[in-house]
Amino acid sequence: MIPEFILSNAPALLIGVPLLGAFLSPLIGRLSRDARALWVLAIITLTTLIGYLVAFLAYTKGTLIYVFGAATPALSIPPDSGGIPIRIILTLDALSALMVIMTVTVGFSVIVYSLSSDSRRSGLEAYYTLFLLLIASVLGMFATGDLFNFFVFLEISSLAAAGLVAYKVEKGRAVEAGLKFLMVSAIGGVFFLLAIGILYGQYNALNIAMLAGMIQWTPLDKLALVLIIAALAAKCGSVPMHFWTPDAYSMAPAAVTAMLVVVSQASLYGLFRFCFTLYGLALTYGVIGWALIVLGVLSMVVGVTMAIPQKDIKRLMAYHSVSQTGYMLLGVGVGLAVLGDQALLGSFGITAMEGGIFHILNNALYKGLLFLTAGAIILRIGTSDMNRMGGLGHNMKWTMILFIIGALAIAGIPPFNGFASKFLIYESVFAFNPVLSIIAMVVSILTLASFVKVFHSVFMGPQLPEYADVSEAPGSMLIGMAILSGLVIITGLFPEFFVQHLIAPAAHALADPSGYLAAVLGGA
Amino acid sequence: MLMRMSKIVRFAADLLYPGILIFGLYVIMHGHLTPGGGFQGGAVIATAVALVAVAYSYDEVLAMVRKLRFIVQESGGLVLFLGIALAAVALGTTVFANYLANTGMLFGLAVPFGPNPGELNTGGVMPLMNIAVGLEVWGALALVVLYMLSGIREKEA
Amino acid sequence: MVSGAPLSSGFGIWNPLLWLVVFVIGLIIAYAVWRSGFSGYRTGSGRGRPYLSGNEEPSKGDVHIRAGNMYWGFTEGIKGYYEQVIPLHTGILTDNLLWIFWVAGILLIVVMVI
Amino acid sequence: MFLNLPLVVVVLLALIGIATILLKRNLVKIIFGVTILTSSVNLFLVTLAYREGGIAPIYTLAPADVMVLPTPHALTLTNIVIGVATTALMLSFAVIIHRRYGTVNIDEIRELRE
Repeated sequence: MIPEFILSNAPALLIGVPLLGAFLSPLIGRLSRDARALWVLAIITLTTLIGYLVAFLAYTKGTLIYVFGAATPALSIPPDSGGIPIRIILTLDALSALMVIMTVTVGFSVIVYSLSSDSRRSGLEAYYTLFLLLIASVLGMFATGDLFNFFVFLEISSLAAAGLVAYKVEKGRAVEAGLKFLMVSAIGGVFFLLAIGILYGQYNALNIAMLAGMIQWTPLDKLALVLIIAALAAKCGSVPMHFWTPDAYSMAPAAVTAMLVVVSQASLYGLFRFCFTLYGLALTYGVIGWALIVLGVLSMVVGVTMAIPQKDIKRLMAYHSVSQTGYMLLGVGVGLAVLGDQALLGSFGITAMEGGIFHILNNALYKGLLFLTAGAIILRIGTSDMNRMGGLGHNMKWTMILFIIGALAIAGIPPFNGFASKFLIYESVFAFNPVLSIIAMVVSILTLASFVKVFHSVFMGPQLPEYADVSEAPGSMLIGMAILSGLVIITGLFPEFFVQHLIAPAAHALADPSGYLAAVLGGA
Repeated sequence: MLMRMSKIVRFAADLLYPGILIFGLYVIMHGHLTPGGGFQGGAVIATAVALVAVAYSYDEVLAMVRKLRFIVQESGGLVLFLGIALAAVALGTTVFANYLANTGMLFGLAVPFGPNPGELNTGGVMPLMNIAVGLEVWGALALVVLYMLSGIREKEA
Repeated sequence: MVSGAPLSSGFGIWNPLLWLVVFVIGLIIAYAVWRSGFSGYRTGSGRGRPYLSGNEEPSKGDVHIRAGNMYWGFTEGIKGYYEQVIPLHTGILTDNLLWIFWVAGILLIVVMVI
Repeated sequence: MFLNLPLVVVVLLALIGIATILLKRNLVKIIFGVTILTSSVNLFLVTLAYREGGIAPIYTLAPADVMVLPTPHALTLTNIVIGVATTALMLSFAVIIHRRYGTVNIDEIRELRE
């Protein structure tokens, strides 16, 4: 059914297709606006299909590898190389596949949304180029099996995202946000590259699987891990390095903000990948696990308390992003803290990791949805200041319904997906340390409280005279939001299906990297 | 308005421009034999554009070249690079495979063994990729220079 | 394909479909209770109007609580916390960058000592 | 002794870069600081590649001797390219910020805070 050359080259096409789309879109954009819109839509559809194909292959056939430039795609160690993987290798295990699914899903709905929300701006050729470049680089971060390639894709995503954050350049504030984001990314990138240099200097390898087999936990390795954690925690917006998050999220166009959520979770993926797969065989688990837990708890508490007094709708949601990142760090951090103890890991560690990973997927869906609804509101009334909003429920009924779905999901109200993942986190973390679980629940209540505030002040109340002739958001924006809200409901109603088939393999792949190593190094 | 350097500077820029251009093209073409390659050669050429931009006023530079040319060059270079890489899929090998090496076709001679003065017609797809990258960097860095210059000009006005 | 098995955490289970059934049953019970109530309420008789010490009721638009005033009590209650945290968000670029160095430094000390 | 000299320079450069980033108030100087910091990492990578007695991995007229592995050089080159792009973007942002805010003092570029 699917041609063989696509099947065997799917991982490379996953990155190649959006890149090709990105580079051709300025040329096609010169023909006409419609041609560009069609081209971008075609490219993102193709990318989405390839993404699902790659994920399907990775889940059914086990860890997928793709070697650039080799005679066959799976030839990771050529016979004349002396047992060393020398080429650039893409490695996709279950966790990467899950992240690819998340990226292409959110990317597709965001592009569909963006086709009408941003259709009247100038400078669109750069916008779509950067957008597709951003998607390609995030997919590259998930797919790569090479430390240095991860760095390259990280930097490409930083540059593309910074350009997109500062896209509304006529406002000086957007540029300020872009500068802050880029500066944090640049420092993070330097840290990360220094860590790569330290590891390469000791072990003469850059391949993650190759390094994982050799890593020792010497003081230099410790330094490298600390640098990696600091860089990626800053990039994923964990407290106390979250200051760029509200700035960048609130100033970027809504579609970009929804994608930025995925980008910051790509850094989170990197953090988990390097802690578990790269250092998993050498790590003293407790310290690093607790470091992630502390970062996570700080993010949860500070994020949500800072969100409550906010007046700008997207800034408020951005602080919630920080808070939700805390849940993921908490869940996976608990898993890391007990990774060495098989009994504890089996009793609650894996469940905590499943909760954390499930929350990554859920967060990308409902957070994307919420930012898109905020973008629809801002598009229609022209302000993001909640003090000047009110009574929009009369005119924007569909947006209101979609917002309610997202808000209930993020607050962890059953039967939406936020509850399912938070349920896993609460119960397993309670077995680890009850205090952490109670903090997580209180944060969830505060999340609900602050979204009640948004709902009340934006949609409730009498119709305001200045917004009497506000109309509903355009159709393609509603389609983009409806895709995400439909997925929020489906993952909420059938969590056991998703956990069993998608999340549990990912959590096991993270906890036990031997499959990852064996795929690259050949059964070692 | 007419922010331009003296005649001496402009004459020197005129004199240096072809030299820099040829050196940049040399670096691009010999990327697979000597240190350098697409990025370095493209950057060298872009300095020539920057030199002209500094010596002449912004309007004069815009009269000499069009931004569209650089945009096409930038995108075209990247598409060429990716196209060469993805063409391997159509030929039945993996992406980025060197399907031209040792075929006797374009850049397809076998590399002579031992110390040798360097045979330009070797390297397979690598010289082609260097050319693609060179075109891209040339266009992109020239665009960066021109856009920054336009930013400064708006401030002066 | 989609099984009805509940999501299990090892300590408890969560079945959204069952929850939905219970929720709908709850709604039906609530509706039944509501139906069985006394229906002597007359609309338009002014019974539903608020009594504000005899003053006229202001229009709905004037009493709509805008976002900035919501949760005033909450923020006032933990004012001490907010006075500590909000000044950290200075918005100055170098402060943001300094925090990365702080985190890396503290983490390095912790990891090296333990 | 002299083999460690490049590493001393790496640390020195990194400290200069960090000090520039954290102590200077001028945005353009901070961008220079980031560039210096990136250069220190580049120098670190190049230092890693050095092998005593090794020759450059260029086959043109190469003597028959031990060549060094060019991977760190490739890493350095890639990072230089990324550094160029980052610096160009940052400087463009600085130009626009100077036009909108009328200043490059980062203590005054803080409209986004709290």
